[in-house]
Amino acid sequence: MPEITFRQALQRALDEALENDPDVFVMGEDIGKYGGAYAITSGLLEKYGPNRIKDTPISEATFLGAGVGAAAGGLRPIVELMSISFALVGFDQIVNMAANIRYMSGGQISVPLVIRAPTGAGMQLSATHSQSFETWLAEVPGLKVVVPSTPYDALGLMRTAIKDNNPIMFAEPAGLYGSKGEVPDEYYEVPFGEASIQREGGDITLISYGHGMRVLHTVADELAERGIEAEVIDLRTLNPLDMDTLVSSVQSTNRALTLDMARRTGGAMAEVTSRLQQKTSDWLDGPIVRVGADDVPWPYNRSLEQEVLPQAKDVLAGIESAYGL
Amino acid sequence: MPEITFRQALQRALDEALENDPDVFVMGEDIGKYGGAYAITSGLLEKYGPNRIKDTPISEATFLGAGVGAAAGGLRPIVELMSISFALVGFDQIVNMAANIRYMSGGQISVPLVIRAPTGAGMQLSATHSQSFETWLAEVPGLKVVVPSTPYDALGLMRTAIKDNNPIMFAEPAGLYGSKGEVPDEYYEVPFGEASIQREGGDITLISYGHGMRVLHTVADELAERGIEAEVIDLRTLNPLDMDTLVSSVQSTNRALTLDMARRTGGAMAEVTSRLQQKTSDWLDGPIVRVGADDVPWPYNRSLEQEVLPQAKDVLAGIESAYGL
Amino acid sequence: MKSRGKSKASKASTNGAADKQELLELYRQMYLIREFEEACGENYSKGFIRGFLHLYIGQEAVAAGAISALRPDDYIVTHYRDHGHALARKLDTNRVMAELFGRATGLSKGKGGSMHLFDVAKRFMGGHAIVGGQLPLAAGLALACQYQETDALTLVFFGDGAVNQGTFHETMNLAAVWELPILFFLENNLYGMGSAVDRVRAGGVDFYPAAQSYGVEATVVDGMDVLAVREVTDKAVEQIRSGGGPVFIEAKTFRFQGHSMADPAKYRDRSELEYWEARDPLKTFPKMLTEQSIATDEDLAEIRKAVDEEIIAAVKFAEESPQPSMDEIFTDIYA
Amino acid sequence: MKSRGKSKASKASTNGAADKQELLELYRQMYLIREFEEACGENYSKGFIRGFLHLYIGQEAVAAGAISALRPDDYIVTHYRDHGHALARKLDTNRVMAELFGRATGLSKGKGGSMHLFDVAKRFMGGHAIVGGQLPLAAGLALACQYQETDALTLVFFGDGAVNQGTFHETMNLAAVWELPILFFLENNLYGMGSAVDRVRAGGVDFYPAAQSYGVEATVVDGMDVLAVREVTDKAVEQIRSGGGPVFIEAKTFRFQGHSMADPAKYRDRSELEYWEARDPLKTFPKMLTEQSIATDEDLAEIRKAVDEEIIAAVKFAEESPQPSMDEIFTDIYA
Ligand SMILES: Cc1ncc(C[n+]2csc(CCOP(=O)(O)OP(=O)(O)O)c2C)c(N)n1
Ligand SMILES: Cc1ncc(C[n+]2csc(CCOP(=O)(O)OP(=O)(O)O)c2C)c(N)n1
Ligand SMILES: [Mg+2]
Ligand SMILES: [Mg+2]
Repeated sequence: MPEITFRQALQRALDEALENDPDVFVMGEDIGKYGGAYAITSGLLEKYGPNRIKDTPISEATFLGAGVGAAAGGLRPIVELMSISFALVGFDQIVNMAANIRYMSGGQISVPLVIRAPTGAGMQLSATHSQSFETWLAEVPGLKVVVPSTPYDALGLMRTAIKDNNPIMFAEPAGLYGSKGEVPDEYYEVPFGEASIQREGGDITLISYGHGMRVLHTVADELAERGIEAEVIDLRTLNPLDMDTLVSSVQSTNRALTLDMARRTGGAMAEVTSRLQQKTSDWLDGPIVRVGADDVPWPYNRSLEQEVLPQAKDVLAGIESAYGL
Repeated sequence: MPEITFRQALQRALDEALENDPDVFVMGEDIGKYGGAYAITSGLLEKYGPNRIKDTPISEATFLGAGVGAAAGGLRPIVELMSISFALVGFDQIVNMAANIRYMSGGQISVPLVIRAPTGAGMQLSATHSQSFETWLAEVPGLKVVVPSTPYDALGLMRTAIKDNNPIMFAEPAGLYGSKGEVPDEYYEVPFGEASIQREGGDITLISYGHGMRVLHTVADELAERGIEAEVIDLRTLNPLDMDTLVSSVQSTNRALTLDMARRTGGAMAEVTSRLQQKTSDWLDGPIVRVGADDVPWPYNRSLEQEVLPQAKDVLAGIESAYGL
Repeated sequence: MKSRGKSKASKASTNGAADKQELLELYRQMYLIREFEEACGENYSKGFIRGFLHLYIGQEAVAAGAISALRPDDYIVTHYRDHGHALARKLDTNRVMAELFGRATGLSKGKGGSMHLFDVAKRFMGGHAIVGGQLPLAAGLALACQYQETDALTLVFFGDGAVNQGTFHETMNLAAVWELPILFFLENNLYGMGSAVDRVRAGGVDFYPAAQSYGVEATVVDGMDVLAVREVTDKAVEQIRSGGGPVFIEAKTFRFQGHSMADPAKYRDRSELEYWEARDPLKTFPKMLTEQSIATDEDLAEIRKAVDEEIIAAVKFAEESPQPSMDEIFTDIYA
Repeated sequence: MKSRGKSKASKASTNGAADKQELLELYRQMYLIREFEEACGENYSKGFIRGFLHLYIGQEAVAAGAISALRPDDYIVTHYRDHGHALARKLDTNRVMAELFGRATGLSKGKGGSMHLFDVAKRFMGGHAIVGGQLPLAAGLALACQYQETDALTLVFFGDGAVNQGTFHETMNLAAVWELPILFFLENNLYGMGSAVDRVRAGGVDFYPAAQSYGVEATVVDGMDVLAVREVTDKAVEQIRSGGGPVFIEAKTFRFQGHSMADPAKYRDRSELEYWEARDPLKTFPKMLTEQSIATDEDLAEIRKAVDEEIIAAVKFAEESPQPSMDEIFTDIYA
């Protein structure tokens, strides 16, 4: 299979959608003439013109809300946020408007809206620019939250997202844009609500999403050298959440660890862990281990930031202390 | 001891602070001439004048940020939000500005700011006006989050909040404003980070905060009739979180239930439960039970809203299914 | 009437019959709104209606005048004080009342309540309770009209208090830059809850000059004069349909009662209220109709009788309607 | 110089010596900023500076002219393009560079980086990276000045792109209603990242007329002319201190390089850049100084030599400074 980057996978998904559906358009800051802060939309303005590739003012609250309105009006907007950190200035439009309008109207309105944004820390952008607000949005009924970890999933999940008739937060781990992976030329989609078992093993279940998967694979390799077979699971969508895959894995491994690359407290794994213990307490050999970023604002200094980010060593230490492996 | 209402307790705390510290002032929408949407500030304008009781435009983002600036400039602002639901339009100023500015400045700035807001559902205000965003803010390092459940705690915690040199989200369960409780005339404070054991018992630990406590006491009474003694614990502050009190209680009861009056998914108890299972898995007779509001937007209809809210019966059913009690 | 220029009402005056019907319809709508709101007040006291309830009494001429100038394919977006706009758009009176009662027959099956009225078939897109939150939504609907190359437009209502939200500024700018087919309709009733406009806003009590700073054509109108409102709206609509981009209209009006049922409105003095009550469109407009012998007292009495019955029927319908089933809790979250 | 009216610089021209020192100091500051930024660019390429880096090259006359008009007890708030403002406020060059290098000796111990420069002792309150996010903070600092009954003020810098954030609108309004002692200083460099002002903003490339719609006195100045900037700022400061409430200044300027190190600035054409480079204050100002024989080439060479050494020393200081200890991760979160 041909290898492409995570970025190229997203570009392909957008290009396809614009090509095949005239109701699809893209708007955001500097996505057109500038080509996009992370170049996901580069070339689209030239190909589809300013009517479908719309540069917006720096007014997140308003172009997010306008995305909801355009969707309610029959279009299929794809809105780019330059960073998920900037979602906060428009949070009301996502949480109170996009997520609630269908319910408040008794089902009269549907909002086929995709909000795309790079997420996560690790690039020394410090406290205000390294946030991972997909963890909060995953808790909002009415929204769906997607976080791919491979080019294959990025393309397949984005195809599903653009076809979906609900407001979707599509969070893209910024550190992965340049990463490569195999992607078939044949059309495929990746459904929501199905975690992917990226590696099978019977000794311990390792759970994360987004750029946490790289850490887990490093850990799994290390464990394998010691003869311990880890099952590595990528949630892929934080909402809907595929608890079944997690539960059945843990029931066979009797050990579990969850990893958040975002801050540990209130990370997506707080919910996953607490649900998992309710469903697997009779099978577990010990407590479910939680590893996540330290509960501090993101520092600029590289060594400090790397130390705040969870490392393979932290995961291994957690496994050691809980299960003596 | 004299009985006063939750509202009067808050009024007393504000009045005291304005009386004793000239750097303290209050600002918010319609807190002055109108007297406050929930009348917490009524009478203050007459007593302290427009310089210290400031009516603001409907510009939450800006008067929240102005609160941070005024605090950084040496004052001790108390900012009222008419509802915590409206925090979203100013969320960036709370999460990215108030919480991060000390860290980003390497400790040069402190922000003695109290943000007060009614929180919670149950008054048929429907989807956009029944939110409980204290659960999100409790996950933000740099902020402290307080939620009293009695007039005694409301007064004692507000005194502590106003003296604290950090940005504080002081969430007031709107349904409790009219509730009464004993409050001594003598001065006292209630420290942050100390959960309160409102009722002692050896059979099961019941944990919640805010208006969840009423439900837990109803449950405890019912259990008592069956000879089961429940220990009822109020977190009082969601950040700092007093895990020690919870852990030692569960180590003696071997059973635990957590209750969120906010939506179950991502509620404050997701974190509490997942930490608790890590520290008490060897003591627990079964999984920690989680009860919370259904994961839906808040409906207007009274019966629907009441059904979404956790009831004593839901808590009892949870205990029954997990521990057969 | 000639002086009223291009308004349909006056065009129609070349054709007495049509004109009369239209004028009587405006009266019917205003009277319907007034009586509907009175009924809401009663049923709030009775406990049938709960939560926050914001009455439109005093502002009837704005909704009736503005909305009568629209086409069925135009979108309407408004805030929580939305009953008047809903009724002027001819949303079913029974279903509006049933929604306020929280019944299964309500427009939103009782899930939205007073602040969240929707009827997509009539392109009535809510009813929004976060101040200023409806403005970006309206811009998006206008963008849809433009993108689909129709000449439909979006009319968005908001209050003087909403102007102080950042979304007002951002939406005015975006609409102007993109030349969106949107009509910004400010109902300046001089108070945002207990805050008199001049206590919370820079630049005085007039808003339309500020709107002009976005390069948007802005005008002011007497919101107590239904025909004047209709006339400026006709003009604006014409201009927007012909591709002229956004227009801003400020209507000076007044709410005769408190902000919501919880508000005794102590912050206003009697004389101010009296000034506006003297301009009550439900007094002045019928007076004009009879004085200019466009209609007889009988015509008007007939209208009132029909409306009174309509409202009694609506309350009865709401009261007798079933509560939504508990399953409704989990529906309408995802499409 | 007389024509420059009330500016200190010209007042001083009655006193050659003082005047000369002040003018040379303005030159020194602008040259320091320019060379500092060049050094940042190099050290970014070398990997010593990471994250987002936004250079101030081209806009030096704004920071130097505006900030030289302030008192030590005035507050300054700015955005992420903050090196120029920090150096004009005389923050320690070594500690600024060390912060960019992320070292323990940096102003924020290496936790804030380029976008978050703070020095509270000098009332330099950041360095903020959320566009428009610094405006409410500045209003709050101005409120503190007012509440404490001092005649200190707050100067807040922001860009043309930030005007499109709702916080701009809300803060202008609040400052005007409360008559806060705040100077809004817009650095209109004609682009917000890749977006030319006229592509994203209604009402053309001039912003000061819009500011006037808030009842705020607003003026425009040539941001490439340090003395003109100084003069309008002096006027504004005088007015604010005397209780006149907020003032808005728009400086027309240009950044000679990309938005950040990641930006090749393909969206601008050469001719536009050349137009502005011809107005480079680091060419025009020294030329004026020598032509008007206020200073000799030697004077200027001496200044450049000292600055060059200062910057070499700063880079050396930063490079040799220790990394913050890992314990610093957990400090400075709570007071
Ligand atoms: C963001 C936000 N802040 C505050 C409120 C509370 N609130 C509801 S209506 C209102 C006053 C709005 O006044 P105006 O816009 O003039 O409309 P009017 O009620 O006069 O029709 C306020 C403060 C809210 N709903 N949303
Ligand atoms: C809320 C928010 N949206 C977007 C960004 C990304 N961003 C950083 S700077 C910038 C352009 C700002 O331009 P301007 O205000 O003109 O300042 P300049 O860079 O020209 O000095 C953008 C879009 C951000 N930091 N914050
Ligand atoms: Mg009003
Ligand atoms: Mg700019």
